[in-house]
Formats: sequence, structure tokens, C-alpha cells
Amino acid sequence: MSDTIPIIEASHFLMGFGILLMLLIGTYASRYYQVQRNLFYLLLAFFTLSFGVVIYTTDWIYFLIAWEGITIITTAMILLAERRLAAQYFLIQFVGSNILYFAIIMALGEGYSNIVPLEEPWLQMLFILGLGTKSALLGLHFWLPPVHSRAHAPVSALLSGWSVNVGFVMMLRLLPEGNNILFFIGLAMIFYGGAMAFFSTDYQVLLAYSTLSQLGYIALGIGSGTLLGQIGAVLHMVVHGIAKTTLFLGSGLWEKECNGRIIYRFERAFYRHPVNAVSTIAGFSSLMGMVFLAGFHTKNLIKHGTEDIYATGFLLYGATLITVLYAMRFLWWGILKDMVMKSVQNRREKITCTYPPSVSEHVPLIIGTALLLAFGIYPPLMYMFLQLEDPGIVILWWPTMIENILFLVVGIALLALTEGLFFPLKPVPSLNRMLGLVITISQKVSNSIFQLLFPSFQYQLLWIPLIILFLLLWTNFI
Amino acid sequence: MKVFLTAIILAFTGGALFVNLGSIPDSFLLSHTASRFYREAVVTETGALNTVSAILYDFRAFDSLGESTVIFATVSGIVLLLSRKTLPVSSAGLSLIVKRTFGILTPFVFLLSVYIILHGHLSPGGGFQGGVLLAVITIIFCIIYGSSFDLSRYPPQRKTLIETTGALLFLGVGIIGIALTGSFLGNPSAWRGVPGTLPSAGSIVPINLGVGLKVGAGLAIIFYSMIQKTLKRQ
Amino acid sequence: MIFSPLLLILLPLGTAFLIPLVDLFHVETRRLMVIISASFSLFLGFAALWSAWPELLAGTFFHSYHLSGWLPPLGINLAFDSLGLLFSSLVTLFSFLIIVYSIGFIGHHEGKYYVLLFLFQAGCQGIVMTGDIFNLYVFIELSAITSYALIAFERDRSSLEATIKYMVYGILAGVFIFLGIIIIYRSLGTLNIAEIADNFHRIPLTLQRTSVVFLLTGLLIKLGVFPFHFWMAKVYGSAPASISALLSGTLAKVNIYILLRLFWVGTGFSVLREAGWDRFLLGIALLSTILGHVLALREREVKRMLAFSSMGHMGMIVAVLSLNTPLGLFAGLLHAVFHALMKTGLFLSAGYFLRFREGPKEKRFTGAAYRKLPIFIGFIIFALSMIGIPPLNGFFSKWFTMQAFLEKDVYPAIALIYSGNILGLIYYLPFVRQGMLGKESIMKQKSTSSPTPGFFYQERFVTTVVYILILLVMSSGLLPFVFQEPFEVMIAELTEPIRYIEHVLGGIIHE
Amino acid sequence: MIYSLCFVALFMIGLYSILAQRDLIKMVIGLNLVEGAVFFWTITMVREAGGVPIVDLAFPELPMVDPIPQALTLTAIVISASTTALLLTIIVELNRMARTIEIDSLKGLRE
Repeated sequence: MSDTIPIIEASHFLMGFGILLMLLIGTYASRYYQVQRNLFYLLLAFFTLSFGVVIYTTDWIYFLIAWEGITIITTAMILLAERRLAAQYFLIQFVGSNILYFAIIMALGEGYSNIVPLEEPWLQMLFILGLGTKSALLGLHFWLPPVHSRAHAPVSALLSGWSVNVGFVMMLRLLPEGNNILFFIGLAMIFYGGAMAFFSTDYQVLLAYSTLSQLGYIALGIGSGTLLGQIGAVLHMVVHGIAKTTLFLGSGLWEKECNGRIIYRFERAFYRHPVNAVSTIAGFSSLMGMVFLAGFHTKNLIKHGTEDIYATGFLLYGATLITVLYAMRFLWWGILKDMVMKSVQNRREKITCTYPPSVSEHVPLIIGTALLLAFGIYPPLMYMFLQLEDPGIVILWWPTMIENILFLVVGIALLALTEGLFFPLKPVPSLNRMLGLVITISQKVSNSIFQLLFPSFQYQLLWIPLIILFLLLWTNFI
Repeated sequence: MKVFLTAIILAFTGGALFVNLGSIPDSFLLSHTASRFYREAVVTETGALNTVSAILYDFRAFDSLGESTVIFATVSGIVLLLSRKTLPVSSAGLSLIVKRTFGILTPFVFLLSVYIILHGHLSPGGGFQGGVLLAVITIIFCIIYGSSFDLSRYPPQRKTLIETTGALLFLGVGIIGIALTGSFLGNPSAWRGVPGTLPSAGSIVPINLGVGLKVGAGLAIIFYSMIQKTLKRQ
Repeated sequence: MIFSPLLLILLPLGTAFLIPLVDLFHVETRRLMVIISASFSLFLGFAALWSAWPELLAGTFFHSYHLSGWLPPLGINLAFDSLGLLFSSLVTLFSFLIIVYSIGFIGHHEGKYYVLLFLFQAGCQGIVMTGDIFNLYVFIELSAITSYALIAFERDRSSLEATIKYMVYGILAGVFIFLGIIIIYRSLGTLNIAEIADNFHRIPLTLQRTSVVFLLTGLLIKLGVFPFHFWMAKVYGSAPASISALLSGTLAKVNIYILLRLFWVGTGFSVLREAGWDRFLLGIALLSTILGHVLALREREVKRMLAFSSMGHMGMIVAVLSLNTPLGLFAGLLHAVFHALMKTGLFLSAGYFLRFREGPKEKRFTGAAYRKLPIFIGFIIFALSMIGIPPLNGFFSKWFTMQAFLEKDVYPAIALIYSGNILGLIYYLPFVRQGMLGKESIMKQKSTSSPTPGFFYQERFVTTVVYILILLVMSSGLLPFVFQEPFEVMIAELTEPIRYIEHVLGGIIHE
Repeated sequence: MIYSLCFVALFMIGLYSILAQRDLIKMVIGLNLVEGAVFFWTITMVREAGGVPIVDLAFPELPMVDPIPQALTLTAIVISASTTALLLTIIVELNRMARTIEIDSLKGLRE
């Protein structure tokens, strides 16, 4: 067995599912964007093209073009929602891509004329830094919650479900041997993201942190450098992409239905949008790693690939617990509470749906849920798409089921004991303060340099004889 | 403080410059320089006696074209800067005695300038110098007789016309050079005449004339534009 | 041969001479003449490029013209080599675009404006073509004087102050260049660049360096590199947008040409290198890069911001040229061309909004997107290109620039380019944001219509020019390899000045 | 030697006038001094026995001074005069608007 998975095979797999996700998002967006629909479709098409290039190219310049293309397209999509946010997002991504740009120049200097696995650790670090901004690695993730909490649902779905994967695809290609730092970053991300998601009160912020947590698994898989870890990472990219897309698309519906995204205010959500509720439950279950859903399998792969390294296997149990906790918490407040607590009479009350979803909005949710189920029930399907031999890891479902039930019991017990883990509302995270500070400081510095450098006109002119004197003395003494 | 600092810096710069200039060689490092050629062959090659004129209007005539273009540009710039829709005009002049005296003198000024322009290839002088004298006429008009007199006798449109004609004459001679000698501003040997006489030296004479007209009218326009401003209060 | 290099100078010159004459009789004819002459000179430029292309690729392109029929050391000669062809094409293209732009942009005193513009074009073409160092000085002064007058075109207090400032710097620069030339003449006895290049090493070393000091100082003042950058923001901020574009896009690039011609061919780069001045040049150019980008951060007026950004980019070009490696020269030339395209585009698109809006200068950019969206998108595209977003041309020149620095291990320069990119984004963003502020209906009320009705005064001229520039920026980004081969020829000419000398002196090297 | 000394002295006096005088007109005078110094230095380039650069047909063998510097200076003087005229015009216009030609009171010159 070779040490690395053949990336070309994975490329087709990723590309195929990428296109599928774009189609789902596009279908959903046909009602969401009524005015700018064609623009959005154009952007989606360009996005598809760009990530295709990122996945397939071996040329640095084409890669960079596509990379910046993704930045610009996602910025334009965010621009549909809010201008300032788009500017902030672009600034952050641009800083990241400049690091990447620097990394590529350095790689060229080291003699890597094509995109091939890198040897030098420092170069690997540079690339992780550069790619990390778009992929929301821990430390560079700070843009993710604010952007997700304000951008439109289809855009969030695109960003969280697919755009973040692009960086990991690149890391997979550049670091087939794995990277310890990436490994630990991944581990930290799982817990940090989970914890932040657990304390969130805004649904989309919760989803954003959940994304961070799940990306931790991918980073872990890639960072481990083992075959199982990498296969798991590739599969998890897709599975998480499908799950997150479904969840975010659903969140758009919840937002319109419930006039907001505060999770305590989802009243009788199940009865209003049953399909959406089912797909949300399926999505979260997949994230939790429930049996018979796709996430179960991919997480197990990653766990198998990485458990021998340090005490990761043990830590990952904790990670699953956190995932279960935040997922259960949302499901409790958002969906289950009404089903359990309300009386039968109440339940049969006439449901008034303020925003009835259309077919075009239901179809992506149903397809997403179906895919998650299909992959979960019959995992070889994934390998079939990946065009890879089943690695032969027999993952028994019943021990996992026992684990699942255990976790669920713990989760439910915690919820019951603390009355649903109510946390006070938090402000929506925002980038304004940080970037405002950057701009103010830069202007102050610039202003003081201006005051220093531009004294009166004649002092400015004094530079001329000064430089001449300097050069003339140079001619005489050097 | 500032003055002191400036003086110190300049003193040192001057000292360094002077020291460096000390190593200027006593003679040209090249033996076959253009300057030697000009001195030896100016009469046979151009038919002009005034070597400076020959250089300005024959050997390096393109420089002079550029230079007269610079004047043209300056005139355009100044007219642009000082142009206002209503030009104040003053009719106040100096006393009758001055007016009469200059009435006699002005034609001679004109004659002198024409002489200097036309004899540019024979004696010191040439288009620029004569042109400047031509411009003096406007100055005389404006100061002695008031600018309204200058406006009526020598209106700005006519000055522009003369200036443009001069420029085009220069350019035209250059183009005739292409036709006759094959190169721009070439000096056709057919026009050379006998060295030392007035109709000699080929294209130098018409170019001198063109430059003279241009410089004269140009400087006159500059003066006229500026004096319009200063006389505004009257 | 369809063209003679001389025509590229004489046509704008003749047009400039004719304009006042025609203006006296009929104004409409003059407008027509301006367009016809500009188009014809563009055609000539294209014809020059077209007919020279095969020779250019073969590396044999050279045209000389002996004015007044005198051979080089005796008279003035035009020496039109491939480097000159590049810059001449730039001058032709940008002069054409700006003349067309001005038709819709300048509403008053057009006669004199076009005279000066054509003279400026002639001056720049003269600089690019001449093979005589004193003639070079004359043309430098010609372009300088026309630019002085054009900067003062608005005739308000700010532009007059700007002109005075620029003129003091410009006159001093002119004097220094003249002094440098005279020192060379006084030692060698020749003014021909090829002959100077051939014999420069014979001059006593101190004198060589003294002349280089003055020529270099003069040129650095004109280029606006660090300790002489003080005039740039004031001038670019106060001049009409079309003139700022011309100064930043064309004149600055022509100055780059002079730098190359004088110090790579004229004196030979070894003079600078042996004195260690290439490092000095690199240092001040890099300083000027970072200062330009940092100072741009504080500006709230779009043209001043662009001026500082221009200072940053010019610094970078000078820095990368001063490495004197083939890659460095390639990157410098490429960035010179691309920066000209981008900066002209930025100035012209910003000028559109400044021209057709009312209110104080700082406020005029507000709500620009609602005035004319395509132009605003153009502004964004140019800005993206400036900060080096890949498919646009700015990326490629920076790419090669960085490789050139990397080759010589100048790591601070690489860091500077990145910080320049990021700072660039930070200073362009407020303007983009400002442009998107406000509501559509309000903005439409505030906007003024075109200055005067009539065919020659339509906004369409202005917008068309901006569209052409957008197209050029995008297409030259997609086809950077077109520049590869001809540039290599130019670089070979610069690194081996003996070829230029042989071409000019006809194979006979004196003594 | 003496010419070089004069040249350097004039040059520096001119620069001093530009850098230290507070009046725009004096600055223009300084600029002209600087230019004049260079022109002066140019035409003092006497290499061989002097004489006017005009051929006397009766005595064609008379020595002649190098005519090129004179021609160059003539050209440069015209350029310098043009620039000065333009500069003065602008100062006049500025004075009309700002009512001052003191460099220190013209704040716009600093920016």
C-alpha cells in the first residue's frame, strides 16, 4: 500500500461533489435571490471553474489565479449582503493570499517549478499559513463567525461547505507526508470550535464554529500523514460539505420563518418546516458521527488513521462528546423542545407558516439528507466514487452505536439537568473593531510620518544639496 | 538656524564640487571632435561665416527647433494662464516728447532687428537676438503709447499669426530640406551662394527669419499678456 | 519602410504649430484637426510597431536618422532602437488616449490645452528617439515646460502653488542635467550618446562620478524618488486628472527611459556599480517605495492618494532596475509598461467622477458607483491590478519583480512588495467604500451633465477611453508572454551597449 | 581654475538664495543665478587661443574659440528665460489670489 492516496483520483471525486453542491446551492438560490439571480449564478459558475483549477492544476500561476478568483468571487457574493463585511473579508483573505504568494515565490526559489510535495519544513509552514486564511485554521479563523452570521444563507453554505475545503485540498497535495504542526492545530481546532459552538446563541455563529470544529478533523487527517487519515480527510471534506451545506441552506429557511437566528426563539419549528427539521437533524447527526450517517464513517477513518499518534484516539472521544453536546443543545432548543414539552392539544393547533418553502428550496435539503444517509448506510459507495479500493478497515457499527447511545445519554442527561443549558444572549461577533483599529493606526502612523517628512518647502529643497554633497564626498573618499 | 545649516551644507557642497572639477582635462580627450570640424569646415560646408549660427541652424538645427518650440510652449502657457475674457486696456502713455522721440526711433529699432536677423549668418546675432529686439517694439508701444495703442496697431491675433508663421516657416524649411537634400533640416547646396554675401548660407537665412518672427512675436505676446495684468487697476 | 521615426516627432509638433492658426479662423475645424492628428499619430505609432515587429524579434531593429544630413558626431541623430520603440509606443498610445479623453473632459481654453498637449507628446517622442545628449536636454525641457503649463491649467490657488513647487524642482533638475552634460562635453568634446558611451571610461574617475552625480540627481528629482518626492502629491493632486495621468503614466516612464539610456548605455552601468551607487539607488528606491505606500494611507483625496501610490511604484521600478540583472531589467520594464496602463486608468476613471460631480474635492467620490457603474467597476479593476490580483497585469510584473529580488537575495524588497500590496488594499478600500455610499436617487440629482452640448463634448469620449484601458489592463494580464521576446532583445541592448554604439557610429568606432 | 571657482561660488550663492530666502521672487533670482553660473562656466571653456567664432574671410587662419559651448549656451539661455517667464507669470497669478509671495505664508507649498 502506498503511503499517499493518488490525488488525481481524489480530484475527480472532489470536483464531482463540488459541482453537485454548487447545483444544490444554485437550486436553493433561485428563490433566495430574485433580483440578482443571474449575477449569483454567474458567480457560482466562476467559482466552480476556479476550484476546478485549484484542484487540478500543477502550475503555480494558474493556481494563484484560481485562488484569487475564489477570493474575489466569494467577496462579490458577500457584497450582495453587506459592503463593509465584504471589504473586511477581502482584506483578510488578501493578507492570506499574499502570504501564499510569498510562499510560492520562496518555493520557486527552492526549485519547485510545479506543484509537488514539499520537503522543507519552513516552506510547509509558510504554505499552511497562507492556505490557512481561507481554510480557517485556528488562529486565522476569526473571520469565519462574523462572516457567516451576516452573509446570506447560500453564500454561507458555499463558504462553509466548500470554499474552506479548497485550502485543504492544496495542503493534501503539498504535504502528503503530513505535518505535525497541522496535526496539533487540527486537534486544537476540534476542541476550540466545539466549545465555542457550545456557548453560541446565534444559530449561524454556532454553525460557523461547528465548521471550525469539523475542519479540525480534516486538518488532523491531513496532518497525520497516514493513508487512512488522508482518505478520511478527503471523504470528510465531502461529507462535511454536504452536511454543512444542508444545514446552512436550512438555516436560511429558519431565519425567514422565525424572524431571526437566536436558537431560543425557534418555536414549533418542526411543525412549520418538517422537511427542513428532518434535514437539520440528519445534518447534525452526521456531524456527531451517528451510525448510519456518513459522518460516522469518515470520522472513524480519521480516528483509525490518527489514534496511534500521541493520545489522539482518547482525545477524540472527548471531541465527539463536545460535538454531541453542542448539536444536542441546538436540537433541543431549536426542534425537540416543542415536540417534547408541548401538550398534544397544543401540538395539533393550526400551524401558521409565515414562509412556506418552495420546491426549489426543499430539493437541495432532501438530496443532501439522502446522500448523507446513503453514504452512511452503504459506505463502499464513497469508495466507488473515490475510485479507490476499500482500505479494508472493518468498522463495526454496533460498538459505535453503543458509544453513540452513551454520548446521547450523557448529552440528554446534561440537558435535562441544566434545563437545556441556557446561556445569556451574546452579541453577534464582528470584525469592525479590529479592522477599524488597523485603519486608525495606519492613518495615524502615516500622518505622523507625513508631519515628519514634510517640513517647510525650503527644508524639503535642502535635500537636494545634501544628496549632492553626500554623493560628491562619496566620489572623493570611497 | 536654518540659514546657518543651509550655509554649512552649501559650503561643503561647493568645496567638494570645486575639488572634483579640478580634474577637468586641459584638452578634449577625443582628437577628432565635432568642434574642430566645425571650425575648419564651416565656410565650405555651410556657407555661413558665423560659426555659432551655423551650428544653431545647420549642424544642430534640431536643437533650435526644440528651443523655439520651448518658446512657443511658454507663450501658450502664459497666454493660457493670463487669459481672461475681458482684457483691461490702458490708453495712458508717457508725455508728448517721449512719444514723438520714440515715433522717430521705433522704425530704427525695427530696422536694427531686421538687420540682425538677416545677417545672422555673417555677423554676431541671429534669429533670437533680432527677435528679442522685435519684441522691444511692443514694449515701446505699451509703455510709451499705452497698451490700447498696441492693441490697435499690433493686435494679439496678428502676433499669434506671426508667431505661428515663424514656427511653420522653420518647419517648412526643414521639410524642404527633406525634398532637396534628403534629410530633415538639410542645407541645400543650391542655396549656398557666395560665402560672405547676404543671400548665402542656404537654409540658415530662412530659418533665422522664422526664428526671428517667432521669438519676436512670442516675447511680445508674453509681455503684452503680463502688462495687461499689471495695468488692471487703471 | 512605411514610417520614419522623425514623423512621430514632427506630426505632433506641426499640429501644435497649426492649432493657434486654425483657432483664429474656425474653432470646429481645430477640434476636427485635433482628432485627426491624434489618430494619425496613433496610426503612425502602430505602423512603426507593426513594421518593426519582425526585426524586433530578430534583434536587428535599429533606425537612425541624420538630421541636417550630418553623420553622428557632427550633427544630431535620431537613434531609434527597440527600447526607444517600446517607450515611443507608450507615448503614442497614452497621448492618443488622453487627447481623446480630454475632448470630453476639458471644457475651456481648449486651444492652448491641445497645443501644450501635442508639444508634450513631441517632447516625449524626442526624448525617446534622440541620440544626442544635448538634444535630449532640450526635449526634457520641452516636456517639462509643457507639463508646467498644463499643471497650472485649473488656475486655482492650489494648482498654482503646485506648479511653483514643481517648477523649482524641475528647473533645478534641468540645471543639474545640463551641468552633467557640460562636464561630459568639457572632458570628451562630444555630445553624441554613442560616442560618449564608447569613450566614457577615458574621463578621469572623479570627473566621471561628478557628472554622474549631477545627471543622477536631476533624474531622481524628475522621477520623484525618495528625498525628492515632495512635489509629487501636490502636483498630481492639483493638476487636472488627464494631466496627472499623463505625468504619472507617460512622463514618469519616459524618465525611466532616460535613466536607462544615460546610465546603462551612456555612461555604462559599471560607473554606478564601481562607485557602489547601485546599492545607494536600490536603498533610496526601496525607501521611496515604502514611504509612498505608507503616506498614501492618510490621503482622503483620490488623486493625492494615487500620487503617493505612484511614488511607491516608481520606487519599485527604479529599485528593480538598479539590480542590473536581465530578470531585474525585464521586471522593471514590464512594470513600467503595466504601471503606466494601470495608473492612467486609475487617474482617468477617478477624473471622470471628479469632473462630473459637484462639491468639495474630497466629497466628490462619494456615491460614485451610482453615477456610472461601469467606470466605477473599472476603477476597482485597476485598483485590484495595482495590488497584484493574479489575472490582471499588475500581478505579473510584481511576480517577475519578486523573482528578480529573490535572485539577488534582496529580501527586504520582497517584504516591501507584500506590504505594498496590503497597504495598497488598505488605502484603496476607503475609496471603493466611499464610492458605494449613499442612495441612487440622491446621487443622480447631484451629478452634473456634460459641460456643453455638442458632438465633441460628450461624456462618451471619456468613458470610451476608460473602457479601452480596462480592456488593455485585462488583456495584457492574460498575455504577458507577448512581452517576453521583445523585452529580451531590449535587455540585451541595455546590457551590451556596444551594439548601440556600433549601430550609431556605423561600425566604425573612433580611435 | 578661477572660472571654476567663480562658477562654484555663483552656483552656491544661487542655491543659498533658493534655500534660505523667504521670498518667491528671490527664489526665482536664485534659480537664475544657478542657471547663469552653469552658463558662465560653459562659455569659459577656452581650450585654444581665443578669438570670436566668426570666420574672417580675409584671414581664414585666425584662431577661433570652440563655438559649440556658445551655441549650447544660447539654446539653454532661451530655455531658461522661457521657464523664468512662466514661473514669474505663475507667481504673479498666485500673488493676485493669495496676496502674498512669502514662502512661509503659502501653506500649500508644503504639502
